Amino acid sequence: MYLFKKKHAEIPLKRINSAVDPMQDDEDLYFSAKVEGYWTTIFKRFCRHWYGIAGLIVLAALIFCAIAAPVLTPYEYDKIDFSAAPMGQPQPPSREHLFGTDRLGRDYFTRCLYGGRISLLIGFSAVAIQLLIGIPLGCIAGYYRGIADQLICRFIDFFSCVPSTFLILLVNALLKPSMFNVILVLGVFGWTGYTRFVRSYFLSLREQEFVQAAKAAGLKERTIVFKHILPHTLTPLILSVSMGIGGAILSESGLSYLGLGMQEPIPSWGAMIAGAQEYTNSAPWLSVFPGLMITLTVLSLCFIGEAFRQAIDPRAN
Amino acid sequence: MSLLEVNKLNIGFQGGDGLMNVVTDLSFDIEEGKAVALVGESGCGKSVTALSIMRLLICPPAHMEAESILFEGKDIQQIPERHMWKLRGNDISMIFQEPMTSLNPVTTIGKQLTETIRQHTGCSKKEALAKAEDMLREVGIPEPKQRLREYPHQMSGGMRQRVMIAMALSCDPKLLIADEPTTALDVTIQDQILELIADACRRRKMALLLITHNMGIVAEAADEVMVMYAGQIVEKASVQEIFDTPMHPYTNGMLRAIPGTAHTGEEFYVIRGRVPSPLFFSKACRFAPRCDHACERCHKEAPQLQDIGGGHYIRCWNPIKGGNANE
Amino acid sequence: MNSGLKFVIKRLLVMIPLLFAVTLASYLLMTITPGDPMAMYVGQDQLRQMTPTQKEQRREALGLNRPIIVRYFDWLDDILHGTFGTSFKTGQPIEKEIGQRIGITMSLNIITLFLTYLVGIPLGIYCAKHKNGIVDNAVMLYSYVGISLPAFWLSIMAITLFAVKLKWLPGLGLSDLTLKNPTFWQEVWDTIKHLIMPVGLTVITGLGSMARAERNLYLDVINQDYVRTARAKGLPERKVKWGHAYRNVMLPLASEIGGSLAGLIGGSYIIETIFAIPGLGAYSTNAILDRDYPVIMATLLMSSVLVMVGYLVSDILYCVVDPRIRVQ
Amino acid sequence: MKKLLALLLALIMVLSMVACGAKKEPAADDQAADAPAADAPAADTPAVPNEEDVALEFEAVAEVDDKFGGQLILQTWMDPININFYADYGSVGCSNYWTCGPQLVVYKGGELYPLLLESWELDETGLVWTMKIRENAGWSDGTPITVDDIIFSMEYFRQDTFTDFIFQADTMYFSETPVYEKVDDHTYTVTTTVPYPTIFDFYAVNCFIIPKHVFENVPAEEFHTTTVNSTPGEIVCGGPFKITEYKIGEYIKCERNEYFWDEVYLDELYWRIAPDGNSMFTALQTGELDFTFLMGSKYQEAVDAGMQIARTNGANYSGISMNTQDPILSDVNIRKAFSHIYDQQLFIDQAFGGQGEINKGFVANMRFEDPDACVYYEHDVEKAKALIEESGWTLNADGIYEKDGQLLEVTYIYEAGYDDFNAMILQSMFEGTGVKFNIEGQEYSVWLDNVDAGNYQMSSNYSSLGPDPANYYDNYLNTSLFSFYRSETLDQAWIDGMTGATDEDRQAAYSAVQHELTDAAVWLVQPRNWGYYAANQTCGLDEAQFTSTGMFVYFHKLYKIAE
Repeated sequence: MYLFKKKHAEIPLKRINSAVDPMQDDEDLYFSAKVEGYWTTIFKRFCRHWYGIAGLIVLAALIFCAIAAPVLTPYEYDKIDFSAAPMGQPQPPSREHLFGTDRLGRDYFTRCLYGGRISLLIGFSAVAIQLLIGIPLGCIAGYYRGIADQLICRFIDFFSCVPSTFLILLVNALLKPSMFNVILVLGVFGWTGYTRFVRSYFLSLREQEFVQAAKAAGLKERTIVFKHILPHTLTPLILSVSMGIGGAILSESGLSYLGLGMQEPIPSWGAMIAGAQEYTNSAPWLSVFPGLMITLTVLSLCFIGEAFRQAIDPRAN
Repeated sequence: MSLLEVNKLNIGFQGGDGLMNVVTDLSFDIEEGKAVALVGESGCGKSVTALSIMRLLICPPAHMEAESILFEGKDIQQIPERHMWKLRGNDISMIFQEPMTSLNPVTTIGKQLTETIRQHTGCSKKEALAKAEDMLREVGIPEPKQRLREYPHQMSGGMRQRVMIAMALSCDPKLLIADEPTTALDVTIQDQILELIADACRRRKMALLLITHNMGIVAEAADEVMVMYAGQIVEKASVQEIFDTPMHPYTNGMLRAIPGTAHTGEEFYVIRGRVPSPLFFSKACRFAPRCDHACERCHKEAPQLQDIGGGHYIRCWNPIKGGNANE
Repeated sequence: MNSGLKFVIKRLLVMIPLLFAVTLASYLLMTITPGDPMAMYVGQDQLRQMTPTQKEQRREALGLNRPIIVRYFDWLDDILHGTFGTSFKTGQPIEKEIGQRIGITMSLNIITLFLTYLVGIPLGIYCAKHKNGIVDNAVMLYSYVGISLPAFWLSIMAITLFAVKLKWLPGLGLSDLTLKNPTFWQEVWDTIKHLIMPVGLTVITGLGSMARAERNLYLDVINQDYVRTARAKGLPERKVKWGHAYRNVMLPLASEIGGSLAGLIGGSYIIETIFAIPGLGAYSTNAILDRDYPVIMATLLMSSVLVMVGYLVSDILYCVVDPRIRVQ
Repeated sequence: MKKLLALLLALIMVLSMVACGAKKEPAADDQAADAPAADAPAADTPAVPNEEDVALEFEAVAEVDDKFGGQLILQTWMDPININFYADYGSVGCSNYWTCGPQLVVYKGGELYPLLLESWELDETGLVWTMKIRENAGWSDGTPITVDDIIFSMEYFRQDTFTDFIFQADTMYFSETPVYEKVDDHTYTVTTTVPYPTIFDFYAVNCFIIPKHVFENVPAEEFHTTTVNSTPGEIVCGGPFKITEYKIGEYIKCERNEYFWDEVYLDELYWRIAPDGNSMFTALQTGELDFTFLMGSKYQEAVDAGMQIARTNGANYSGISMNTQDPILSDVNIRKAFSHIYDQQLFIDQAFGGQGEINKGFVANMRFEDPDACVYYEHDVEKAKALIEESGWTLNADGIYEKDGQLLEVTYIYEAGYDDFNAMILQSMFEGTGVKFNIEGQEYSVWLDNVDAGNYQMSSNYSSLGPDPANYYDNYLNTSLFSFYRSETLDQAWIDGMTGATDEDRQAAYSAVQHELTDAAVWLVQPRNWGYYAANQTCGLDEAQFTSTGMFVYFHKLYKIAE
């Protein structure tokens, strides 16, 4: 993979065999090779997969809705309006309330949007923390052998031999349930996967010639690690990052479902589903909409990840 | 009547944008007990040809059709897949290039050897083990009994190639196809393996189709040479003639490119350009764009393989007459 | 095989400090957090009526006043004597309670795992054979749909649809009480009917990714050189497949089985709570919600041990299947 | 061949599930019972049930000739703490005791129903009760129930190792320890130096009669954890049913107790363990349950599904206590103003879906409820504002009352995850009234510590109170239920209430108590939520009726209506 600075430069290959006098060849057919930037080829292959694009569009739409929530709906997410829910009965979807109302008369469409905000925020920030912890540790473990590697491996064993779902539940039950705690817990318990991934990649790349060459050229170790080896590991990492975000969103909604995640009146999809369980017969839409939103978000993330993976090494498929 | 006769073999691959024709109208034949070398740059379709004879190509991507492939007079294309196993390993057997991955890493050498023997001869386990031990001794592996219980990863590359050869010869095939047997090995081992193959063929009067890109090996082991370029045979002759009077510019260029002590101080000769991808094969002579002797006709009309005397076949409008390799 | 034995013993030895670290960390975590388990244990109304002195006596009985470290070593001492201590909430010995529930959870998860493999592997191989066909793409998309469906939402929808509206399947528990002295087979059918939804849901969500993993695995193996050599040796297709190809496909499956051993305990807690199946998952989740410390520690210890044993088993399986690893 | 092996393996797996799961003895019964609840079309707008059409009890079903036989499946929330229900102080243990334990007497609203105790009378001095128990009552293992059992139980539970509330025996109900003497096998007397009117309250709620021949030599310390009398088949029961099987997390099976003093219709009674309200209602609809508690939101669905529905006034009583030690809330005007702001009707509509009634006092409608004595604060924001301004608070720029620099700001704490919706409804009531009202959800045990320690301004408070207000006294003395409000007149009124010789004296004392507490606006009095019970058509409940705690008076009167 060439990482030429000049994109789309047309570099005739003639110059390579300069030993022989340049031949006068009118048919340039065999030798012209447009050299595209690495990422543009990836993106071109990415667009060939319809589900990749579909995922991108859906995710973009969800993020837009989450951010532009105040503009999209006139209601606030915690505005109680008893007229909209006479006798505590949630109302079906109608013109003013797109997704209907919940038992306190709050507009359900607004709550779904703001719930999206919470879930996406938790998903992205939890994975960000995981990456922040995981990747540096992976680099250190992978590159500098010796005690650092051993220490980190034992640390990974410690975390991986603990049942993470169990511990996430435990810590959340003990801490005061709030968004920050959920992010912290999901972040702290998920990073071992990335460390293991980066470390194994580093181990295989360390022996490669280009690293020896860089070392021979006298580059400082830090530049070798971050400028040469790391870019190689990032691209295959994208898939597990997108799946990780999906996973974080799912576990957040699972926690809220058990009442350990977000507390009222902050809307979260998991809590809305838990609340809606009571009305499955009389008001089924209360549980359908948030469930759909969770599935759509996680699905689009998975599709993007998969399409990207296939774009990186088409041979794999 | 030749042992193996291949007429108008065409092999194509289902690429992203249509069928890429890798081998076009290839025909050749191999006499009994003769050693024929198939030479060419990598990517000219030689190992694909070997695989298609044994019908080992996986058909969805690959696409193979031939007028006829006669083995001892019978067209093996008609044999249904269910019965192909009778032919493979028994009449025709094959050695591959990469010894490191050609043996199953999780089963013992013994099992992989006896598997073949019992499949074809149907003898008991004990007999098969004894036969396997003899074969290993024949290919020169020390203490064969112990080796039978070992796993492939406990052996060196050369040793594994010997096991492959033992496996191939275990059922006394009539034709042995060796697909670049020595490329993956280092030089010292190469000679031993080549010698081993040559002896085996001579002793067992077994025909050999040796596929390689290294002219040195051809000189040692082969009786007849076929030079392939871009899916076609461009020159076919006995070993002696090929080395003495390479008529086709491509063969000529190849032989000149061999660095020898005779040319000290001179610049290496390199055939310019690269092998074109099958999509861009020109209608006319495929070597024309890279040929120094290309005349006007070469770019217009496709030459055919003709015999210009003494069994020397050429596919060229403007062959180099009497040209000596190191002229 | 002594090298193998040494390897196993070394791994077991490494387990001890890890287990010690895990339990210590969790115990500290639990005790330093706010709120006091007394409330959970005695229950809302009784605690309201208890006079402060009675509360103190109860706290003393539960041993909540002693310093944390002492309590931890007491607990450790119990473990070494093979008892998990008694649960705050029910006062019953924990190992008895776990014993009653572990059977159900293990069977539930084993059946789910078994069905996932039973359906996943052939589906994966079929997809590998007909690469990029309709089925292959469908399975690929389905595997992601399976992952992204939240389990609790799916179960609520399924119960509403099948149990309440269509009345095809019972929506609760493991046995139908209205059966009048059922024969053995009726009982089996009744249990199966009760299991269809919980097991079905987990299998459906897990199936896609299983088939997908299997497909990629199969594609890798089938294109290997030694499979071509086997075919070149003249072995018929059946022998090539079962003798060589599937043997190497088993390799990663072995490690996966080890990994999923841990899921046998905690895996299905959401399914169990919704379908009111008295399994270990629901038991440990309620223990967490009720702050029943001894039960939390017991289930945590058990799942940690299982996770470690799981990894050890998968390594051993890997050695058994793949001789290359055995030598290290 | 491989496929066959795989299928076989799958079958073995399922069989192993069944084997370790179900161990069922064949029940001797012929009627095949399946109970499809008819699926009536859902009505569009939820009809508000008025007083008449929801019966307080289940109406009598058309004349059923043979009430004997069959089985019913009732619902319980969770596994019993101990299958030996005598030693189980949890809620499930109590329901097991009411079905299988020898109950002396039971309260329904204010009325006493004799069970094991056949008759009783008080001598002219009012200090000696002579009680007579039924002759034909026996334990499930055949030994007759005699006065020895009763006296043994009384002494047994008086030992000081029983610190739990449930087992406090009569010492908790009465300052003095009554003397029990046996007259003959079936009569005994209870003598006290001071009139003991609350004896029946003790008999109805906290009195556990244990079989003497079983627990004779079980020391008090091991009573809770003893394995005596714990195997389901052999548990000695004195009630209409006996426990014959218990499957963890699934059900408790009880069968008819032949030695019961009355004829028991049902052959079998199942307690199905259904952890949450939703799965319970689903089970009712699919016919896996016959009778269950109905959540408010499911009321309309039950009506549409054509189920038998009955209302119970429930023993639980909830109010919002205002901490009188808090600087702002120590001023009674503020508390009265808040009571005016609190809109009971709105709470009934939004929180209880219209199923509830406005409440004046703090005593649930038991024997001594006296609504006229209570001071009722109707919903009137203007009056509230007048009261606030009367105490010197003035509206500041952004519409909140302020007094010498301090805002009229109050924080209401509640149990997170349980009371969220009610708290938000409460908060919406205070909008626009000039009071800054914050709500804060706290984790259960943290909330409980705050409430008991008194560091809160306003807090939700609920407690289950027995039929006789005597047992409120304990709450009044040492917990925050009454907002740390104490006064001498109140203390004296309580004592008179408890020791009054005749009901009239006790009624007068309790009326005074109710008047003073409501006058001091100790609580924001919350409306009373009607509890509902729903039953399938196959459930014969008319003779059974039920007590205020939602259990049946006569378990043995339940019967099965065969299809």
